[in-house]
Amino acid sequence: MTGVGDSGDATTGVRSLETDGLTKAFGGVVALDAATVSFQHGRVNALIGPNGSGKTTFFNCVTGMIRPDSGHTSYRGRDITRKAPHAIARAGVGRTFQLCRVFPRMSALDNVLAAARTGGPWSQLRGARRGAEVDRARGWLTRLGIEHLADVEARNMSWGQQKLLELAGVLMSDPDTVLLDEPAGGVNPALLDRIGALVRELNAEGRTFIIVEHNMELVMSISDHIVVFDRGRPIAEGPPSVIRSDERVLGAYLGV
Amino acid sequence: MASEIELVDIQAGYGRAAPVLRGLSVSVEPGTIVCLVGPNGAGKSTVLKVASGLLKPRSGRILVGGVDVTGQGPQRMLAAGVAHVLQGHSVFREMTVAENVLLGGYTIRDKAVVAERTAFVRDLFPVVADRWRTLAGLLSGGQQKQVEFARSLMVDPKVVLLDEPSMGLDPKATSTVFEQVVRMRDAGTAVLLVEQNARRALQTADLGCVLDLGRVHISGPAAELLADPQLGELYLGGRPAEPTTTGTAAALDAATRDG
Amino acid sequence: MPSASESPTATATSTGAGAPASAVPSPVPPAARGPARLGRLLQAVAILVLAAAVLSFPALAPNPYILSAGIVVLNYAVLSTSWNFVGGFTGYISLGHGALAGLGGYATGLFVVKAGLPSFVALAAAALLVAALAVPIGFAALRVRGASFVIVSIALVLILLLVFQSWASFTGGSRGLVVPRPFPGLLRPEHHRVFFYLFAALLAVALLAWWLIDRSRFGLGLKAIREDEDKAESLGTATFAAKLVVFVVSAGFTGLAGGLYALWFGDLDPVFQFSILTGAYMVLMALLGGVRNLFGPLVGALVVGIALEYFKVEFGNSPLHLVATGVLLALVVMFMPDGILPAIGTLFNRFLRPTQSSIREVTAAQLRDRDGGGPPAQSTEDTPMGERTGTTA
Amino acid sequence: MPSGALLFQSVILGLLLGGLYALLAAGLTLYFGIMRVVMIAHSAFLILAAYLAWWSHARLGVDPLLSMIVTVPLFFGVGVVLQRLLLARLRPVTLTMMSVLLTFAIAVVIEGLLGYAFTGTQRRIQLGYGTASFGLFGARIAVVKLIAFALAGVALLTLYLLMKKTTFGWALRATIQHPDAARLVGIDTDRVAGFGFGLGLATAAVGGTALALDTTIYPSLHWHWIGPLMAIIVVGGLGSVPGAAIAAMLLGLMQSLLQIPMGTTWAQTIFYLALFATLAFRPQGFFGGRLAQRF
Amino acid sequence: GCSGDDGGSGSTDDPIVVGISLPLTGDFSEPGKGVQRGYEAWAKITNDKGGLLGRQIELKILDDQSNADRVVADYEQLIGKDNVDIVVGPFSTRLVVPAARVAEEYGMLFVEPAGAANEVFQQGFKNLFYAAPAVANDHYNHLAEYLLALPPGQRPTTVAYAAMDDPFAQGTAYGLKAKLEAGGVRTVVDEVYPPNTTDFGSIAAKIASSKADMVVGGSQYQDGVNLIVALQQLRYQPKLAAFSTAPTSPEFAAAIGNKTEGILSPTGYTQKAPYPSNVEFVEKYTAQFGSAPEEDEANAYTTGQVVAAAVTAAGCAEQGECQKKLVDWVRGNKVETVVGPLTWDATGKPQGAHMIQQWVGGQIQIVLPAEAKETDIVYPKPAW
Ligand SMILES: Nc1ncnc2c1ncn2[C@@H]1O[C@H](COP(=O)(O)OP(=O)(O)OP(=O)(O)O)[C@@H](O)[C@H]1O
Ligand SMILES: Nc1ncnc2c1ncn2[C@@H]1O[C@H](COP(=O)(O)OP(=O)(O)OP(=O)(O)O)[C@@H](O)[C@H]1O
Ligand SMILES: CC(C)C[C@H](N)C(=O)O
Ligand SMILES: [Mg+2]
Ligand SMILES: [Mg+2]
Repeated sequence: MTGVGDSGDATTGVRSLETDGLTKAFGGVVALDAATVSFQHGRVNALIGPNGSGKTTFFNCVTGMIRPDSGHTSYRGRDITRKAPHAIARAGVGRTFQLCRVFPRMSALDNVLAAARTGGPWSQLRGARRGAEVDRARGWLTRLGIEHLADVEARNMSWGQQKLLELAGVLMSDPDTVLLDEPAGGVNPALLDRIGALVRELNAEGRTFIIVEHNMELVMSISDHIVVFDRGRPIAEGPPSVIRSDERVLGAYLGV
Repeated sequence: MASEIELVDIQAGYGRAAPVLRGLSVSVEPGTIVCLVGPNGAGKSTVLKVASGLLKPRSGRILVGGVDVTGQGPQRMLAAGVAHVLQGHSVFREMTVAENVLLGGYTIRDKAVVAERTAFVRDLFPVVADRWRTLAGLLSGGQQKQVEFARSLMVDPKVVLLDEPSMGLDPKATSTVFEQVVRMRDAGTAVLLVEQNARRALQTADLGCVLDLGRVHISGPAAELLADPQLGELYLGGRPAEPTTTGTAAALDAATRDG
Repeated sequence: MPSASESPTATATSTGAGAPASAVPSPVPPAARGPARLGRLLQAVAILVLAAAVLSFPALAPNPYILSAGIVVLNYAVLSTSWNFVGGFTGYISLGHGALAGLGGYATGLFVVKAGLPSFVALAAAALLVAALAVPIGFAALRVRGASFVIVSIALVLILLLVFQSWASFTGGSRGLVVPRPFPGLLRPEHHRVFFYLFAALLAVALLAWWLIDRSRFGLGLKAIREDEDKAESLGTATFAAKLVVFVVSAGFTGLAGGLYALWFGDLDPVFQFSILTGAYMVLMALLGGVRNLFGPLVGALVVGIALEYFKVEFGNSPLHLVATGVLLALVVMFMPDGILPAIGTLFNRFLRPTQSSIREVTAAQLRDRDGGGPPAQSTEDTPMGERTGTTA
Repeated sequence: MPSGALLFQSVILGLLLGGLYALLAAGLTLYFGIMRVVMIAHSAFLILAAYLAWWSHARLGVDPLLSMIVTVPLFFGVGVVLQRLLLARLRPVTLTMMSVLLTFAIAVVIEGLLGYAFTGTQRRIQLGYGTASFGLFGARIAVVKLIAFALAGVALLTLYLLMKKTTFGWALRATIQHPDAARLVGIDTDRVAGFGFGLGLATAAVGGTALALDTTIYPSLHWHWIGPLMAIIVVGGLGSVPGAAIAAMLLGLMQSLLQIPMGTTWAQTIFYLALFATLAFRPQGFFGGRLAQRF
Repeated sequence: GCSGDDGGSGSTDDPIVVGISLPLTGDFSEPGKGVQRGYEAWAKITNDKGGLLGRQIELKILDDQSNADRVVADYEQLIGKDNVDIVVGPFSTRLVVPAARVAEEYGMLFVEPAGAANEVFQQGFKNLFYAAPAVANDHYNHLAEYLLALPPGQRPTTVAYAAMDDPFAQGTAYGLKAKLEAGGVRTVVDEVYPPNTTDFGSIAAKIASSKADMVVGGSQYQDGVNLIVALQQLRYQPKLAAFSTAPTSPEFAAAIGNKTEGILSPTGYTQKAPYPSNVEFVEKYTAQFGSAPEEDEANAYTTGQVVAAAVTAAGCAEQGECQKKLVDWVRGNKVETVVGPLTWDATGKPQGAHMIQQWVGGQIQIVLPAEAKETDIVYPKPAW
C-alpha cells in the first residue's frame, strides 16, 4: 500500500503537483503558455477554463503523455518532467481521459482489475484474478453504480457507463493524486451527487484531486481550490468564493 | 396537432443481447422540445439511434410527419427531415474543420444556402472560424463538440435529435447551444433532446420524459418534472431547484451578481 | 451451486422496496456458473484427449509420410503458439515472425557448422541469440502500432532475406546451408519419430508458458495494451517494457521452433526460411483457432496443416490448392472472425446461457434504497416494478 | 568511380522506375491511409491486370494500353463488389487485423487462379516497340518505360484531384473516419466505401498494365512487390498520395544509384532502411498527414 | 490390364511407379514443365516397347511450387505414403539437394536431371547421379578454349558478368570467368542479382557503360530474357553474348522479340546427336508433343534411361534391398543415353562436357566443339 494513510494528516502545505513555465505549442497554436501552477496536497482542486484553454494539454504534459516544449513538472518536490507516463502513474498520479478511454473488449471487471497496481516485477507473474483484488474491483463497481455490468464488455456500454467505468479503473489503481478530466460529462446528475460525495470521502482519506470540469455546480460545491486557465496559462486561482467574483474569470470563462 | 416524429411501442437492442428498449413510445410535435432524461444506460441514446435509423428496432413503428418510416436507414431518414447529433465525439478527425462543417451540408444542392449557413455557424462559434483549416481531431474536446454542433446546423431539418449537445462545453458555448435549440423550436422544428445537464435542459424544454429500464417512466410538462422533489432526487440530482435558476445558470447568475 | 440470494450484495437489498431479494442480479448471473464449471471440466477432458492423441500418434501413423506430416503440423502449432504471445496478448499483428524462425534455423545451423557446437547446444544457443536479437528488433518495431507495425514486420522478413542472400560467405547465400544431422545413424522413419516427440515437448512448454502469462497480472497488462495502449500506460503499465518482454519470449520460442525444424529438415535456403508466407501462416492458424484461447493456435495449426496437406494431395499438380487455401482463409475471416474455439463457445453459450442484459434491472428508486440505506422510497405510483424480463431466471 | 554517363543514365532509370513505383503504390495509399485496410492483395491485382494486358496482346493482338479500356472499369467494379461483399462485413474494431488476412486470402486465390489459367510460366509482352529507345544527352530512354511513367503521372494526378477536390473524396474520407456520423450527414456510406475500394483497384489496373510493358510476369510475382510498395507508403506518410509519389521517386532514384557501388541485392535494402529510418524519426512519414501515426 | 491386387510390392504385373516432384509452378515452372514432358516421353516410349521387366511404367508427378520445403514433403509422400518403386529428381539445384537427402535417407537410388551445380556433389550423397554430360562450372569449357585460342588481336579483352544468385547460374558464369581470367581476359563488371529481380535497367546500364567486349549472363530463364531486353533498350552491342539455359528454351526467341541473333548458350544436348537412342527420342517425342525436344526434356529422358538401364540390369524395381543393387550398378557402369555415354565419379558427378550453341539464322545451332558443330560460330556477333 502506498502512503495514503500517513500523508492524510499533513493536508496543507505539502506540495503535490507543480509546474514551472510549462509550454507546449502545436504548430501555431500555443496550448500551454509558460504555465506555472502549484497544487497542494490533500485538497480537492479544480482546473477550469474555456474550451481550448489548455486544460487537457496540461494533464497530458504532467502525466508524460506528451512532451512539453519547455518547462518543468514536479510531483511532491521531485522532477517528473521527462518521466514515462507509467512511471508517473506509479509515482501516484492517476488520471482519466476526457474522451473516455476504456478497454473495449474487456469486461468491466477486467477493466478495473487491469488497473490494479503491482509490486515488483515478479509479482507480475501472480494470478490476475485473486480473491482480494476481485473483491476490491467489485467494490469500486458497486460504489459507482455499475456492478451489474461486471461481466459486460466495455464497448457494449453506454457513454456514461464507460465514463463511470473509467473512474472505477483509476480509483482501483489507488493513486495519491487523481486527475479527472471532465468526470461529470455525460454522467447522470443523481449519480453525480454520489460521485461528489465519493470525491470528498476519498479526499478525507488523504487523496488529492485535480478536476477539470465545466459543471460549475459540481466544481463550486466540491473544490477547495480553483485554478482558472485561459489561453494556456493560469489567470486566477483561489477558493470558490473568490473565483466566483473574479472579473478576469467572468470575462474569460463565464462569458459575461 | 400531429406529431412530427412518433415512436410507437419500440423494442430495440444490440446484437443478440436482451432488449434495451422495452416497449417505448415517444412523440414530438413541431415547435416543441421534448427532453429525455434518465440514468446512465437507461437507453436514451438508443432511442435517438432508433429514431434516426441507425439502429433498426426489433418491433414497433416509427412515424415521421405521419408517414411510417420503420426500418429506413439514416440516409432516408435525413431525407425525410430527421437530423441526429451523436453523443460523444463524432467529428471527422482527419478532416479539417472546414471540411467537417461543409459536409454537414452534404445533402444540400444549393451552393448559396451552404455559403449562407457556413457564414452563420462561423459567426456563431468563433472557434469554427478561427480554426477553419485545422484538422478537427486536433481540437480540444469542447472545441470538437462545437464543430459537431455547427455541422448539424448546416441543415434545416424538421426533426432534430440531440444527444447531450452541451457535454464538455464551457458555459459560454453551452448557452449558445441552448439558444440555438430554442431558436430551432421557435422556427417550428421538433426537438428531441437528451441531456444529463437535466435541470438546465428541462428549463428549456416543453415536455420531459424520464427514461428508466428501457421505457418511459414518467412524462409530463417539463416544469412539473422539475418541481417533483422525488424525481429530482432520483434522476436530476443536485438540490431541488430554486424557482428559477440552478446548475450552471446559478453559477453564472452568482457571478453576474457579484461582478 | 450458490444461489443469488446468498451473495452479500443481494442480502443487503432484502429491505428493498418490495422487490423480492432474489431478483436482484448478483454480479455473475447464477445460470452462468454451472456452464463455467462444465466448461472447465470439458477443457480438462479435452487436454487429456489431446495429449493422449499426440503421444500415441507416432505409433498409430501408418507410414513415415504421415509421421512427417505430423511433425510439420506440430511445427506449425509451436510457431503459431509462439506467435500468439505477441499477437494474442498485445494485438500486434506480426507478419514477420517467419524471419525469427528463419533466424533460429540459421543460427542453429551456423552454430553447428561454423562453431562445431553439438546440435542441441546449438539449438539452445540459437534460441538465446534470437531472443537477444529480438531486443533491438523489438525496440525498433514496437514503437509503431497497427498497420505500420504490420508493414515493419513484413520488412523484417524481406531485409533478412536480402542479408542472408547477399552475405553468402557466411550464410551460404542462395547455395543454402546444410545442417548436419543430430542423429546421423538414424534411418528416416526413426528420425521422424524422435523429432515428433521433441516438437511435442516444445509445444507443451510453449503452451504452458502461454497459459502462465494468460492468467497472470502481466498477461492482463498485455491485454490492456491490446485494447488501448495509452490508457494502459496511464494506469501504470510499463507498456513498452511489457511489449518488449513478451516479444522476446515469443521470439525465443519461435527461434526454438525454427532451430528444431532446421535440425529436422537439414536444408536451409534463405528464400524459404525468410518468407512472408511462413509468418502469414502463423497468423492464419492463430486467428483461425482463436487468438484469445490457449489452444486456439494449436487448433488452427491442426486445421490448416491438415488442410494444406489435403489440398496438396487433392490438387497436387495444379495451383488450385492455393485457391482452396485462400477460400478457407476467407471463409474463416468472414464467418468466424474470432476463431473456431470462440465460435464453438458461442454456440455452447447459446444453448446453456440465457442472453445477458447490460441494462440495469432495478429502478433508480430501488437502487438508491439498496445502497443508500435511506428510508425506503414510496415508489412513484406508476413505477413499473415487476418488469424484470426473465433475464435472471 | 562510375563515369558521368553511367550516373546520368542511372538517374534517368531511377526516375522512370520511381514513377512506376509511385503508380503501383498509389492504390495502397488509398486503402491504408484512407480506408484503414491493410491490402495485401493489391500487388496480386497488379499482376492480374498485367496478365490481362499480356493476354489481350498475346491472344487478341490488342495493344496492352488499349486493354485498359476494359480492365480499368472491370477492376473498379471488382473493387466495389469486393468491398461490399467482403470487406464491409468485417467489424471496424478488428478491421486492420482481419483485412490483412482477408486480403491475403484474396491474393492467394488470385495467384492460384492465375496459375490455373495461365500456368506458372513467366510471360512477357512482346511489343514491337519493346526494345525501342531514344537518346537524351547520351543516356537512353526506353519507350516502354516512358509510357509507364506517363501513365503513372496521369493516374496519380487524377487520384489526387478526386480525393481532394470532389465531394466524393470528402465523403470517402468521412465514411472511413466516422461511419455513423457520415451516414447522419446523408452520405451513402456503403456506396462510397465501395467506390473508394474500386478506385484503388482501378489504379491497380493501370499499374499492372504499366508493369507488364517492361517486365516478365508470373503468378507469384506479387510477393516480390509487397515489401517495396509498403515501404514507399510508410515513408511517404500513410494516406498521402503526393507523399507516396515523392517517396517513390526518391527511393527509385536511390535504388538505381546505389546499385552502381553496391549491387542489386544490397541496393534493395534502401527501401527497408528508409522504412526504419522513417519510423524511428518521423513515424507519421515524411510527407504525410499529421494524424497518420495514430494507427 | 493391371492387376487389381495390391497385396505385395513384388507382384510382377504391377506397374513400376516412378515418383517425381517437379516445379510446375513458381520460379522454375518453365523448365520444370520441360522436364515433365521429358519424363512423360520416356514413360510412353518405354511402355510402348513393353515396359521395364515386363512391367508398365507409371509416373506419379507432384508439384512442389519451386519450394524446397514442399519438395521434401513431396518425396516423403512419394516414398513413405505412395510407396513408389523408384524416385527421380526434380528440376534445379536448389530443389535437387533437399530432395536427394530424403531419397538418401530412405536408401533410394536418386538419378536427377537438373542438379548441375557443384554443391550437389559436395553433400556426400552416395545414391545420387546427375544424368547430363557436365556440371555447371564446366558448361562453357569449349567456349573458353575457343576464345583463348583466338589471336590476341581478336580475342575479347573485357567481359561483363551478371549472374543470378543461384548455385547453378553462378556456377556457369563463374566457371567461364575463372578460365577467362586465367587466360588474361579482364572482368569489368561482376554483378549478382537475387532470383526475384524484375528490373534489370540498372544492371544493364552498368554493363553498357563498361563497353565490355563480351557479356556473360548466369541466368535461369526469365532473368536472362529481362537482361537481354534491358541491354537492347540501351543499345549495347557486345561482340559476344552468352547466357546459360535461357536461350535454349522454346519460348526464348519470342520472349525477346526475335532479336536473338548471335546469342550463345551452353547445352548438354542436341537433337541432331547421332546416338541411336536419340534418333528414336527425337522422332517419338516430336510425334507426341509436336515439336522437337530441348535440353530440359532430354535431361529428363536421360534420367529415365539411366534408371531403365539399372532396373534392367538389377532385375528389380522396388523399395528396399533392390535400391542398393540399382545404386551399385549405376556406379559401376557406363550408360548409353541421348546425350551420349555417361559415367559418374564417386560423388555422382558426370564426366563429360557441354557443347556451345548459338542463334544463327533464327535457329539455335551447335557451334562448338568443332567435331559436333552444325554451323560455324559467328564472332563478333551481329547487332541485336
Ligand atoms: N495534438 C494537438 N495538435 C494540435 N493542436 C492541439 C493538439 N492538442 C491540443 N491542441 C490545441 O491546443 C489547445 C488546447 O487544447 P486542450 O485540449 O488542452 O483544451 P482544453 O482546455 O482541454 O479544452 P476543453 O475544455 O474543450 O476540453 C486547443 O486549441 C487545441 O486545438
Ligand atoms: N453498441 C452496444 N452494444 C451492446 N449494448 C449496448 C451498446 N450500446 C449501448 N448498449 C447498452 O444499452 C443500454 C442503453 O444504452 P444507451 O447508450 O442508450 O444509454 P443512455 O441512456 O444513452 O446512457 P448514457 O446516459 O450513459 O449515455 C446500456 O445498458 C448499454 O450497456
Ligand atoms: C542445366 C540445367 C538443367 C541445370 C539447372 N538449371 C540447375 O539449376 O541446376
Ligand atoms: Mg479538455
Ligand atoms: Mg447516451
